[in-house]
Amino acid sequence: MLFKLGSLLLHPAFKYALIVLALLFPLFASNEYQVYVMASAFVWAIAVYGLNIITGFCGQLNLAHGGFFALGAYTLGLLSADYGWSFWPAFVAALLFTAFLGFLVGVVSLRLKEHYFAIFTLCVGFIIYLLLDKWEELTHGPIGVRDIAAPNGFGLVDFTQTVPFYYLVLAFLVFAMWFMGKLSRSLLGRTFVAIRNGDELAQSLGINLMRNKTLAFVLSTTYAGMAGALYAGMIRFIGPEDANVQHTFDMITYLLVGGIGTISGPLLGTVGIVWITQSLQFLEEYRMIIFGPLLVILVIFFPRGFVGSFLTWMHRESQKQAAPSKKKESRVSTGKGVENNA
Amino acid sequence: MLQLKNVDVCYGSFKALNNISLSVDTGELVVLLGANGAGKSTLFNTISGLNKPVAGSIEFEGKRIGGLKPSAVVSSGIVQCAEGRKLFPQMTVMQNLMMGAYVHRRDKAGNKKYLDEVLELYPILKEKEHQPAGSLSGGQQQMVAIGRALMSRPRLLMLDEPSLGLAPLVVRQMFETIQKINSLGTTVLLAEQNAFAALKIATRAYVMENGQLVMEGDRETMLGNEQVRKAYIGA
Amino acid sequence: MLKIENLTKMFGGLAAVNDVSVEFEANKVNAIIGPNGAGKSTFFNLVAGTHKPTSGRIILDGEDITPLRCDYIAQRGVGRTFQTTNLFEQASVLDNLIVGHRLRTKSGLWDVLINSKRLQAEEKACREKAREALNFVGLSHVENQFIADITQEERKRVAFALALATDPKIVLLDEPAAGVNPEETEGLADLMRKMVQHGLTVCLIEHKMDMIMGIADKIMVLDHGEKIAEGTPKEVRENPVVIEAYLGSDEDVAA
Amino acid sequence: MNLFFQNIVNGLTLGSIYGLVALGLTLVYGILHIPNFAHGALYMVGAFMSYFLMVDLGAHYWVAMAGSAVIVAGLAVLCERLVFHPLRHSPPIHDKIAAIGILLFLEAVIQMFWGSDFRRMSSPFTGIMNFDGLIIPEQRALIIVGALVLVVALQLFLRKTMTGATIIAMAQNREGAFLVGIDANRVAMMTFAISGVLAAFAATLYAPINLVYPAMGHIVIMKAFVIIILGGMGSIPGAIVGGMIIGFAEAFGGFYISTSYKDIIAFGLLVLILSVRPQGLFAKGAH
Amino acid sequence: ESTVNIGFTGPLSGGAALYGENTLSGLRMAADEINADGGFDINGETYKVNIISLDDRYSPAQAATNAKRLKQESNVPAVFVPHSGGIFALQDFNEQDDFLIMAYTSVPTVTEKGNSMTLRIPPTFDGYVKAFTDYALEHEGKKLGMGGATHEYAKIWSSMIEKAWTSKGGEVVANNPMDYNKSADFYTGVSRIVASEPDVMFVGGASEPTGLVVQQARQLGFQGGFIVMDQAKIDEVAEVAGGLDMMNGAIGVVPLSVYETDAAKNFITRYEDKYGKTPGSEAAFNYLALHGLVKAMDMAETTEPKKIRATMNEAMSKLDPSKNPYEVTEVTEKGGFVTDTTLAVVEDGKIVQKEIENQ
Ligand SMILES: Nc1ncnc2c1ncn2[C@@H]1O[C@H](COP(=O)(O)OP(=O)(O)OP(=O)(O)O)[C@@H](O)[C@H]1O
Ligand SMILES: Nc1ncnc2c1ncn2[C@@H]1O[C@H](COP(=O)(O)OP(=O)(O)OP(=O)(O)O)[C@@H](O)[C@H]1O
Ligand SMILES: [Mg+2]
Ligand SMILES: [Mg+2]
Repeated sequence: MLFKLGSLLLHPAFKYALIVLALLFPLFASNEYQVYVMASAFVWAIAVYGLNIITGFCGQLNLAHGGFFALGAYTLGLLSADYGWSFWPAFVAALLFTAFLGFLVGVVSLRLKEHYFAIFTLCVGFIIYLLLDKWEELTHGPIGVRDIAAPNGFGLVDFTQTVPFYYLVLAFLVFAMWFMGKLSRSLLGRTFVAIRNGDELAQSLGINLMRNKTLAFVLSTTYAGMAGALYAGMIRFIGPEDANVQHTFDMITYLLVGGIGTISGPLLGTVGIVWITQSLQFLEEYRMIIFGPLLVILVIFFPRGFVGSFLTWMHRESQKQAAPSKKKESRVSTGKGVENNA
Repeated sequence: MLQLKNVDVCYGSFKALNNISLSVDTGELVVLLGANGAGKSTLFNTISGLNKPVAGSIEFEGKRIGGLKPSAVVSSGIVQCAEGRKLFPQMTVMQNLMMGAYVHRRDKAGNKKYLDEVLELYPILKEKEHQPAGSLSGGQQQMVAIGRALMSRPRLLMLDEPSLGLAPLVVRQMFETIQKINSLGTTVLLAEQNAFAALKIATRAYVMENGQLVMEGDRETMLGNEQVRKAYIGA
Repeated sequence: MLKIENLTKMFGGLAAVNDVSVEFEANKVNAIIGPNGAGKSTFFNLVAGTHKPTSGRIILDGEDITPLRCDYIAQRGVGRTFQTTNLFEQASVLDNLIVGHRLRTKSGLWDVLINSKRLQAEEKACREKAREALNFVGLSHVENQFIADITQEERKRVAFALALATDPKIVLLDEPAAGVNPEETEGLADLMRKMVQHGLTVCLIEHKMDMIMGIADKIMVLDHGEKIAEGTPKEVRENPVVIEAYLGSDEDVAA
Repeated sequence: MNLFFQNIVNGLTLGSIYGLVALGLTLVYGILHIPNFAHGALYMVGAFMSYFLMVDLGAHYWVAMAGSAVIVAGLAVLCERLVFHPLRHSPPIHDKIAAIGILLFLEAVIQMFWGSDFRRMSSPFTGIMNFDGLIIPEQRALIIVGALVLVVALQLFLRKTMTGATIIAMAQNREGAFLVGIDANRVAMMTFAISGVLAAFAATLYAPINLVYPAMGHIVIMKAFVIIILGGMGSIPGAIVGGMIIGFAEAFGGFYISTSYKDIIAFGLLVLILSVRPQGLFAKGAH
Repeated sequence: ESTVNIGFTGPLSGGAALYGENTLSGLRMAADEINADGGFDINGETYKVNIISLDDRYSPAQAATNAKRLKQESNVPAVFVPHSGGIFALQDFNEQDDFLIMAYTSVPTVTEKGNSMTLRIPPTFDGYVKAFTDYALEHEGKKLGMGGATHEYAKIWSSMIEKAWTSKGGEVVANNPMDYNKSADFYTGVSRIVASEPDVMFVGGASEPTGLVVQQARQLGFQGGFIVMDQAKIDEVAEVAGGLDMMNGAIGVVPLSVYETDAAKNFITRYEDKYGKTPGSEAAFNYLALHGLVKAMDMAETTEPKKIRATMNEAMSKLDPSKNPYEVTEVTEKGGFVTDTTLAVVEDGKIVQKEIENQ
């Protein structure tokens, strides 16, 4: 029964149903605030998809992700506020810049392994924060950037309004997910997964480690940059705190709770946790007393995240249904146990 | 001395041991044969307390030890020399051996005596005593592992595939010392893939398949059994 | 086929491989034996490019591959397995294998983005190659199972299949039969014979003498990084130096 | 010239504190392979406990320090039992997230009881030593001496006692430790307890010249991570030397270059060193 | 009986939580007082005040989300925000979404950009800058060492001080801002400033770290005076620094506790009764702002934000003095509250209020 329900969720039509649901959401939503929260959750989800590429697929825990998110936001913010660029050219510039910087950082950091890579990137993220905070001539320092351009709708729509902006973000999210799905099934995605399983083995299969890892890293920072740029267009005020390491940890939490390395996990995790935090607001300063342990419990009991646990379960069930029981045959006897009397 | 009755062990939903009943008497050298994944290591780990049985009982010298902590099992006299040696690679050979005496750490004089015995068994270890264990050759590491297990003063020594990955020459020495240890009074339970060599020194043997014991017999019966010869010894 | 000239590898002061010269013929099973720590695995690592030799040359089919990085060497046709193979536990056997043929494909990010013809063709090719390799090692029936759910011996075969999917000319197998029982060992030996029949060259490290003696065309014996003997199984078995260093005199136990 | 020595003293003070915090972190990492992001929260709780014992219950400084050490050790053990122990077979990323959960929780709880005010805790050592213009407040001297004593004591404990040896054994091979009859749970708890004690000592030593507030652990823990990477994860001398490197880089960089860039100097240093030596300064070979 | 909801978004957890809580405490106190008095009336109907507070951890984006929520779900006419990042983020849509921003920041730009629905509660700090520099130049000396904090607010302050100082013939001998909120230690930064032998040091961030900076400056042998940025309160600074004796020669805003007015004294007593601690200016300013806001609703007979804004000036001028500890008398065109600039100096271990000499 449950299995049937599960297969329904895995049915290809289900994702179209989800898209339709997302399209209709602003109509269901009881107010604009809910649409606004959903739009911001989508923005974060895009960044989390980037993290999924480098961490979920390629197995490198990148703790500079929040930094790249902020770089995307700052590129767009500074170009539009200080240099008068309009949104879309600045948006493209933000993508290019985060990709380029991702390339530079990747080339240096990806030589490191495991925890060393993680902490190294943690420091890179912190350096990005410090630079945004201290390099006042360029970034306005702690004062932040105001008057950021909103996405221009070319006279057709007004993206400063919440609902149109929601659809804009949704479009980007669908694109991000679509690409991620394609990637994961493609040879390139499989190459990334092979690297996650072990450098040595991957190399013995003729995979160029540095090139592939760097590509995954650049892709992930570009996703982060895209999300950051959208974020800047949404809030239209950014400050160095947007590069706070906390954001990276938040994104990892979303990823882990949803299901690392899965296609729908990042979205589910992000939207889920964003709403949980919103609904715990009534607890005010005490909400972390609930949220902290909740996080621990999720990690202990759903280590592969909701989507990952679900997929494993489904696979097991389908194997059971396909081949009810596959007895291994015995080598020496006819399979009955020893009549032990000792 | 050791008695298992109807023991079941599960990894999640997978039943790795199914209704295992087995016994080892004092002074015996019992061999456990079985293919990869048959459950030999699981059985050893269960006796050692690293895995918890979901059903059945394990008794050692009349005391129930099923479900005890590994440290308590070691104190009670069952010591395992596990697959893959599990040495402390940066500690010296001597430190490794002394860690083996951990449960008897208060009895300094006794430990000295056992240490001398081990070094007599493996004189090469005396030469290497100040080298980090990780720098030794595979065979020497295996000696340290067995020596360390002996330092825990086992009455029952369990050896899990001690010949794994060792050169034939070293393998032969290994079996010789196992026989020697046994003849000096330690009961031995030995899991092996190298069935012929193992059976040659065994008192008795069990065959394990897919988590079940499927055959039992003394050395001659086993060596004479056609199916055993075919499956575990080779042509 | 594979020609090694004066190969040496130093780890600090230790010569793990010391001035070894040897030639492996195509379409043969070439075995390497030797005591623990003799430098066998290191030798493989040098051939496969995982380590760079301190001195000496490695020549594959007339081409000097010594300076190449290991992924290029794999592309030149050197496949290998490891003593322990890390596969992705939570994915199916087939999914694990598809990437094996990746090195023979070209599609990149752009192909993914536009879903190019080339990508589709190559994905199909990889999938077919994976099935072919799986079929070759006799595991077609487990193609959809998770790696976590298959047996140890099946894993070894999957590891073989993965190496085969790279379309190698020569495969380096590091102790493939370690911890495998005699019957299954025989099965693996058959598989190696089959590889040779299909035109592959096999290089093999093993401690299981009965197997080695049964399938090897040529054996090289290493001890302390040096080549101490080389020849047919019969020659090696009777070589007093080898008996002294490795086999021991009692044939019973070695068998 | 005096300024130069003054900066050496500053570097030593900072390095001692960073080193002490990093020591607990590196110990837990080296033995249990857990990068404990919640360690900074333990440090913070340590400061609050001392504050509570001294200011609210009127205990003497040393008594407060000991009390705080006991409480934080207990808390660390609790974290091990309830969170890290169940996660011992999970991939490392899970530990990190769970640790963040602990951190959020502890901060919120402390804030519930004490609010988020900056608090001030004084010690009996308020004097100032003046060596011909070189100024060393007593508390700062105490920090340097205290760190030295603790490091030596820890080394002696690990090298000379059987209990210490079990900890080292566990670090090198967990299952091997089981096999010789070491109670792994006890060792894990003990390791966490020691890391808690070190955090509490560091916090109590430092609190009198700083402020006590719920977010006080953030920057310290970031630096501690930099330090253990720099020193090689799991290396005890590495933690101390790493601490000193960062302490001195901050003192001299802050003085001769710019205070607002001193953090960039510390983190930039790490990036530089790791680019050249990917394993850190003291790593014992690759795993 | 009806309720009017008033919104608050500020840091209630994380590093700046104390600041957020202090702000909120002033609002809560005012709301309690209003409700205890039976509320206020709009067209004959009695209204009570209900504060809805949301945590934003100092994040502008979260502040924006919170404001949307407050407006949509609780229909608040006004949202109190105590940080300029959040204020800037809200100014993006508050006119469109129709709510007032009650901005607690003295950053002048929040009202200069012409947002018609923003009220700035504290005075901008230009007045202080001038008064403090004049006094210090006259009484302490010409050499200034700058050791302010690095957050946005302190940055703006510092640059204005520096400009004022040099334009009046003073000399800046060291400029070494320090991160007051995150630094582990100030010794290095302070010794660098002391080494340049200034006559006066510019310090200031939150009061407590400022206290540490002052204490360490004295330990390192600095004898001169301090210009204390208005975020820090001299009395609180002194508590950490080790007493007012450490602060001789310090110039800063008059702490609430030194205000001689009945209103201020009265407010302090009530606040201490309620919360068991001395109020800071963030509590006092927000307290009076809420009273003013409610007064404006009362007078305009509506909760419509635009009309409240239009009545605000009049409401403040008529506000009961006991509810107005800082004696705000007026609200400018642009939305700034007007108070007298004050100046206090520590002399012989006492805080002395000084008249500001007109130029
Ligand atoms: N920790 C574990 N979790 C899940 N399954 C396990 C675990 N350990 C072992 N198994 C499974 O239990 C079965 C028995 O394994 P075990 O290691 O006991 O076999 P073995 O006879 O010792 O084999 P080998 O000869 O390889 O040592 C195998 O199918 C194995 O995959
Ligand atoms: N990366 C390394 N760094 C330093 N020394 C190494 C390294 N790899 C191998 N060695 C040393 O080189 C020698 C040869 O090791 P190798 O692994 O090649 O032996 P082997 O012949 O494969 O042994 P076995 O049969 O036990 O697998 C050993 O002494 C080993 O300690
Ligand atoms: Mg086993
Ligand atoms: Mg090897």
